Amino acid sequence: MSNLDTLTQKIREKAKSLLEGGQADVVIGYRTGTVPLMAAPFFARTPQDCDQLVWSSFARLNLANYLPGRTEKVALVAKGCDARNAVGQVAENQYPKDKLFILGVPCSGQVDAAKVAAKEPRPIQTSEETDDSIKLTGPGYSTDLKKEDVLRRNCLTCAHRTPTLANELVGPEVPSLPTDDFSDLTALLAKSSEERLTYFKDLIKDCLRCYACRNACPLCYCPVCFVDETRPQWLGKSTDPMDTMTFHLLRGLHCAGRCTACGACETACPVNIKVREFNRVLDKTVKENWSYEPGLAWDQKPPLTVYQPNDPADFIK
Amino acid sequence: MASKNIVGAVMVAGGGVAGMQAALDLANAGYYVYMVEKSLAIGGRMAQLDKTFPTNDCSMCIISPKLVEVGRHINVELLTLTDILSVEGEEGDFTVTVRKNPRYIDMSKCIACGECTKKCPRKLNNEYNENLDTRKAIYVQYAQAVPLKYGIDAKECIYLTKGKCGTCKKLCPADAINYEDKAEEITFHVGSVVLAPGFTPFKPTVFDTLRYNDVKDVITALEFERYLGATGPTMGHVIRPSDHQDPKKMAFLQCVGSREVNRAANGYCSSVCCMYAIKEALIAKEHSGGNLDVTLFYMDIRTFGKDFEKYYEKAKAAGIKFVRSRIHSVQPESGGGVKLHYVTDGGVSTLEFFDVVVLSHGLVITGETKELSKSLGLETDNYNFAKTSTFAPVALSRPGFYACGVFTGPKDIPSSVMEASAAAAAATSKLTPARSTLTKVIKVPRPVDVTGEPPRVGVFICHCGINIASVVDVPKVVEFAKSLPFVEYATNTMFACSQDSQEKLIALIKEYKLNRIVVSACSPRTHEPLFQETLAAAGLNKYLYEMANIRNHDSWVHAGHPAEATQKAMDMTEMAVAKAALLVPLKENVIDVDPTALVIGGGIAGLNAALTLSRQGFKSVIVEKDSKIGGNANRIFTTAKGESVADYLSDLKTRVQNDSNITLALNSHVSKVDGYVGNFESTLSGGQIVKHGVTIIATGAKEYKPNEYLYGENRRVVTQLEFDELLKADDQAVAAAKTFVFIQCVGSREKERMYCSKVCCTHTVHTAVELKKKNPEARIFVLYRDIRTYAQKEDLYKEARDLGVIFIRYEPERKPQVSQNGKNLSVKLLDPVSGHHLVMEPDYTILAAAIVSGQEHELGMMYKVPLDEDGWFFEAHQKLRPVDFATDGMFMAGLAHYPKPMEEVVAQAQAAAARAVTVLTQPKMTVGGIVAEIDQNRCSGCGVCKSVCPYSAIDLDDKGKAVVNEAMCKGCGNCASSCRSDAPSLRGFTNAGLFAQIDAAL
Amino acid sequence: MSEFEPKVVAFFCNWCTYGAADLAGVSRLDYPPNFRVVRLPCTGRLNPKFIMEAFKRGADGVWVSGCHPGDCHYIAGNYYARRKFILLHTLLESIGVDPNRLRFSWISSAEANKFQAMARDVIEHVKACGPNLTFRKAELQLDLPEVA
Amino acid sequence: MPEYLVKENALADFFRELTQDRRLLTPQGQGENCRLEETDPSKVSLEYTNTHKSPKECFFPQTEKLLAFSKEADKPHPNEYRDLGDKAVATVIFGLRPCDARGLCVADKVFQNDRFTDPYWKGKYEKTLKIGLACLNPSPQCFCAAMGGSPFGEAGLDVLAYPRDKGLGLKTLTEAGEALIKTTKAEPGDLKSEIADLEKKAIEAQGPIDHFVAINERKIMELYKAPHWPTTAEPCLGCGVCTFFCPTCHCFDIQDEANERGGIRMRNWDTCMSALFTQHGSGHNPRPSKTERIRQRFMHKLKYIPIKQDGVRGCTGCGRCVVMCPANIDIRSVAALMAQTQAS
Repeated sequence: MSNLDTLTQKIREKAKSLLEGGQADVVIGYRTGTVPLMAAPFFARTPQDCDQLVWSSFARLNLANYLPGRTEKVALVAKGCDARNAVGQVAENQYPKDKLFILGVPCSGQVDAAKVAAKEPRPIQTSEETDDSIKLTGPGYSTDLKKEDVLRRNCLTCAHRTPTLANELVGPEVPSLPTDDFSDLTALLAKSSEERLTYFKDLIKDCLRCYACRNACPLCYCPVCFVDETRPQWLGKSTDPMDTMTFHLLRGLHCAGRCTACGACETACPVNIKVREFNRVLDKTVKENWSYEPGLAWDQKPPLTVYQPNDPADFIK
Repeated sequence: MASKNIVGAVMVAGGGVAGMQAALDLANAGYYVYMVEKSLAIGGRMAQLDKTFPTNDCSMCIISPKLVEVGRHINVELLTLTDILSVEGEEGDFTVTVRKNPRYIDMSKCIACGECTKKCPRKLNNEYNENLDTRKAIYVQYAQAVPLKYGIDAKECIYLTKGKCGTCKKLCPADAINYEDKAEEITFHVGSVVLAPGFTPFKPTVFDTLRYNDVKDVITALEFERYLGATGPTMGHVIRPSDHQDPKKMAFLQCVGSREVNRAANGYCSSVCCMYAIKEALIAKEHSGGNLDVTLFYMDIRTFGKDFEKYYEKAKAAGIKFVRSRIHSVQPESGGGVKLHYVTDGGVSTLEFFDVVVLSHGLVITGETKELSKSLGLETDNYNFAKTSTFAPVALSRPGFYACGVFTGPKDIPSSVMEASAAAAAATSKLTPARSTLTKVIKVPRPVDVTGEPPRVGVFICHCGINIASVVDVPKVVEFAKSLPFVEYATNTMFACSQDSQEKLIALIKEYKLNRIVVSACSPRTHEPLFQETLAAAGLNKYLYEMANIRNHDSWVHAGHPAEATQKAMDMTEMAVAKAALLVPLKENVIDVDPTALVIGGGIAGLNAALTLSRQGFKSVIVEKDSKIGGNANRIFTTAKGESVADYLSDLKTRVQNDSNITLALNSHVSKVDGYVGNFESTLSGGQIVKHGVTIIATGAKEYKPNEYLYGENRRVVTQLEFDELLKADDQAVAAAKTFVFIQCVGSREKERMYCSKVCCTHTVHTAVELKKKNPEARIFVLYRDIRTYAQKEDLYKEARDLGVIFIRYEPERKPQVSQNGKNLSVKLLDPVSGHHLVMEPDYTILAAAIVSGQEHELGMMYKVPLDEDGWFFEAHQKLRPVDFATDGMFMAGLAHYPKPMEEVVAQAQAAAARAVTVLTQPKMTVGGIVAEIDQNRCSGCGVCKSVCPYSAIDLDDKGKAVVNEAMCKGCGNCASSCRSDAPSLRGFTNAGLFAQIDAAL
Repeated sequence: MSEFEPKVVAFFCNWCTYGAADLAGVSRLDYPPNFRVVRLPCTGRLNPKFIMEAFKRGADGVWVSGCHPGDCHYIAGNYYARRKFILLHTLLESIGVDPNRLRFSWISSAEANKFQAMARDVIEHVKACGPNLTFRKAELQLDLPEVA
Repeated sequence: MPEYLVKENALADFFRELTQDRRLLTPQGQGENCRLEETDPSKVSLEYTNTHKSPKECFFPQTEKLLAFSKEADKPHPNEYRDLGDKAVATVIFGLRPCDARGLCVADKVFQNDRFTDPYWKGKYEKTLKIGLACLNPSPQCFCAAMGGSPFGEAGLDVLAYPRDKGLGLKTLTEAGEALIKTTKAEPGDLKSEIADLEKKAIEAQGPIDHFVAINERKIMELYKAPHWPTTAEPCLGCGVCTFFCPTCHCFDIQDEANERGGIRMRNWDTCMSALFTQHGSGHNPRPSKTERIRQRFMHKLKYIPIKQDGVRGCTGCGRCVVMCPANIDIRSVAALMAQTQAS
């Protein structure tokens, strides 16, 4: 049995016992998608439902996104990043810790559909995976891809692949990867201002302002988002590039110090914008200035809610 | 007191920081205050300081709000240029006669535009800058002076001395000059008097060896302070005075005119010089970009206050050199700078060059004050400081007279402020029946409700004489203003702030039904309250007001660019109108105040606080976790002045127990807290619920239990308190003992407790003196790091030495070694001066154990008040609010704040009570105005606003949504900028309003 | 061609830098007339959105100034603000906004000279950047059809 | 209408000929990145599943300025809103998939009908000739046939083309289409039976999806209270990607932007997946939760539009929402649930 199958089985068993034992009212996990390369969010409320739960490398969405405002007791099938966001949401009072059961899944990384499409542009009918490869079939063809070649960027620099604060892990820990060293950003920052501005403007030129990135983000639970504000209207509603830029900058700022690099935003983006570039600039700043990583402890204080009298800020004259 | 007539007014003499604090506390407690100041303006010495230690706060920044508050307080009558002539009568009803000297300026007319001073031909030394630059004969004391009114120096004015000139009168656009002004005598009645005459810095002219008189590069610390000041003669640039070059090396010489009984005849320690010298050294280093070498020559470093020791450590880490040596002589060098001749600790005679030498001169009582004390019949000590007792630290020898600040002894700003509040409490302890009999209340008509009306903005553009109009094309701005959306009426005015303009404004508001007012004139910092009062008088909510600062920020700084300045004035007016159109009337709500205090801690601090409150007519509940009251004082023998603590304490206990206003809850602690200022509800461990308006935390501290020097192993190694208990019990073994070794700094000034416990040196020296007096044959050794007998306590140190107590210094790296051989104790020490090992065989070794905090973190959490890293409760502001917490209605006193001797504990307790009275005295409190509010529909309950609120004014309600406690909110807006979904909004500074301003700016 | 005169929006806290500007006025310290001041109670009130709005609306520069660390009238407002500034400053600089367009300073109410020097410095540097053409919303195109 | 052939070697000329008096938009780029662009007619892609975005943006751009006013006195009619006018230019689009062409027909009925004509849509729609490109190998996520269309569907098109021996087969469908092809050197040929064979094969490749048919299109409220709406909505992120990419979604929001010089009025795409879409000024929201919004979307596509448009569904089976939805809310599965509910 492959490791994935084992994890799937463990998730189902545990989910059933949690529901039966009354420790959870709902298990939020993934089911097999109706399209290839997709594991869809799934809400299991009965032991029978649990048979639909699966684990795969297509579980890209961050399920912590479904916690805020929920009144039921939730068991959350969580990757390292999902678990960290769940911890963050507890810290931010979005979900009570005593109702939460984190069913941690040590994660070996999630597949980037765009990377797959780049390697196999033909229409894909089915996708089947083993522990380290993906078999794709389509009208008149079949292709095998090595999983490591098509993982998402953020999964390649994930230092917390095994959930840190899970109530229970469904499998053995997976080794952590070296964390994002931001070397590409450092190289980008070495370029001229003009080049950088061009880079970032190009990055978002296709943005539709659909806000899927926001909606997929577990940090974005505000009852009213600044983009929807009318008095004052922070942002124009058109596709004006500066309004679009402002959206991405402020979205980044709002996530600063809270982002776990789960990549849900990029997964959700229908036009494949690397929206996390903005977050990464800030992640880098947060890390360099305050050595802070979110979601690693229940009582962590996000960097914008605290200060040090000697916070470094040489640019302030 | 037999007197029938009690006057509800108090005179405060001296407008420095102590006087100001006393005046405000008095006025806010329901007493009318006559504030008498001999100079043109209040502010005192603090106005001259650049930064304040140990926080390096900008001095002017922190006092200017106080200056403005005093200047504008309806119940503080400011009498500047005034001398006290006599005070007759007795406590409760004094008749004061003062002489008000002529200013030669009509204060009601002067708009402080400064036209007069620009053209005044008479230049003379500027005292504000320690005579390092010049001022004119018509002048303001300093730019932020209150009252901001010019005055003429009669002795220097050419017109007043020679009858010619008159330039200022010709130039004054407000016709405010009155050369005919005359001195007048004024008589008024007060119930008591608070004296805060302050000090003058010691003039080092008597020390010819220091060469202050003839060498330019030898300067005083206050002169150096002015060099450091942004408003000083070099605008903060550190220079070598002889040639204005950047100095490379500087020296500070400590104890100039202090701890010196020969020429200066000032035996006392000035208490503040070590700290200010370190501060100046640090700031100087900062100003010179680090290329400055600073050495401080000292006898003992006395960094005994809260966070002072850390400051000292910081200075050492910053590379400031500390050399323990008294300077032998100063030799000027031909190319500038001087050579200092000194002998190091090791006995090496050294000659070292310095570009600048700063003399850390002490604080001295002025001759005028000495005369005043004499004429008022007040007892003073050898040094002219007022005599007080440990247990009544702000009461003077003549009943009805109280003092604060340096008058009772050299001290720093927070101690002065603390004493000022204490003096306010003490000075009114017998005036309670007359409270609120003489104070005035502003009566305003009920504002008309403009909710829902479209904005009708009235715009008033001020000429300010020629101050604005000579640069800005005012009529053009008026025409422009008329074209702006929602502007109903726009006009110009010669002086918007003048009485007649204010009346016109009221009339126009009514005539045109104006519901928003914009005044384009000067700074809202100075004038907004005035116009807001006018709005209120016109029946308009005072928050429907916005100001454009087209004078300070425009005409005065763009005089050479009239076209651009006019455009800027138009833009600024447009911005103000844009914001004004979105202003809404702000409600101020009234909440009840429960006139009861909860005092936590039944030690000296708590008992005094409760008694002080009782004398003011307020009830309190004292919560004491022990089974008896008195706290640490139960163990102390005598005070440094020799007073018996036991006697005092038993009197205190009786008074408390017999006081019907005081309820004692022994064996109790607070277990739960709800509410906020005015309406606290605390549950005690016994289940009793106390409703109270204010809380005073006086939980005290503990003596550290040493884990060295054989403490706990040999019963003749004892702590100070234990030794006091032996003395109290008249212990026979102690009486028979011949040799005593005192070891100082046990547990203090060490890595885990980087603070000085403040009281131990004095305690030791006092005990040593007492032992010596009892038994002159006793051999007493004091092993110390620095002796810190600050202020007049220095006399004790001298006395001890005179009596033959041996003081031996040790280095923290080479602590004394205490060993025992059988019953015999042996103390071994390397004397850093002689280099010899000394061995003592004491009968008793007395350890000056540190004072450690009670680490009352739980209490802090319950009342939402912070503790610092050493566990001391953390005050709202280390300089100016030493007994307040940032959270309203919360105060502290005693050792919970920081170690301190008993007189300071008593003063702080009285101060806390005085501060509490300012809350309790109001039956209802007004809250609201510019405070935050939460739109709960937008609130996700994430709590970021709660985390960033500096005043703990935000909480999450039972639905998990944020709510603002208007009684605690100060209107900083931190919540509004931190919330991602804009749920909090700061009234008066809403997103929409600021957004409109930004848009109008572009 | 006349020299480029930049438009700079300044955000000052009421207690320190606004006071310094007042004092600069009292002391008649001249500086360029290019900026327009938005008075805030505290730099802690400054929402990064305000800065974005200024740029969006075409500001050539933004200047934020408040109390020195430790001097905050509201105890810690500027400490919290500083953290936001660190993020905003880095973010805007990283995406290619010339750091000379967004300036931060601490100026106490006594530092009129520093205020003057800083005001000059800010304007000088924004001038050197030239007009803000790249980090703003395009002017509304009001190319109305001619009506016969 | 007749058929024509364009041989491989004549293809480049054919596209050049199409640009004679008009702008030509053609599919550019492969796979997901394919979009209709004016760029380079020599690089027309014939190997794409479908264009990334639906072609509705050619007629109904995401942001479209409608009116403007100026406050400046020297401009004509200061302070009055003026129509920015019909700026449409003659265009031919090559490469509309039949599903998208059907989608345009649905939207066209919204923008042009007997009660109302939207001038901005109308101008562009009327000035554009549409050449479809039939699907020989429909994607596994396509289901046009199930929605009443066909990989060779002709609705909304002037010409239907299909790849043929690295060239094209063409079938003109309208007078205008016929006239357009006449301006090219396309050779006449009889392709009727070939087209019929290819269409049959393509439809078979899609496989049957019966449950759409089963949804009763006439009883409007019948599925309104169906029990599956909350569970269907549960994973929805509310992002609206489904609507942005849908060829028939046509909702917009009107906005003004103004400054001291003047202002413009524009319309922007809106999405019923956003709570703000139905938020009233009072704060009341008739579709307060995802459940109501999800229900609206599917009911609109599969019931309300068919009722208004004579049985034509609001979904054309292009499959974009199926592929794009980050939460995998698949209209095929939802339709199955709707059919189930109806049956029970």
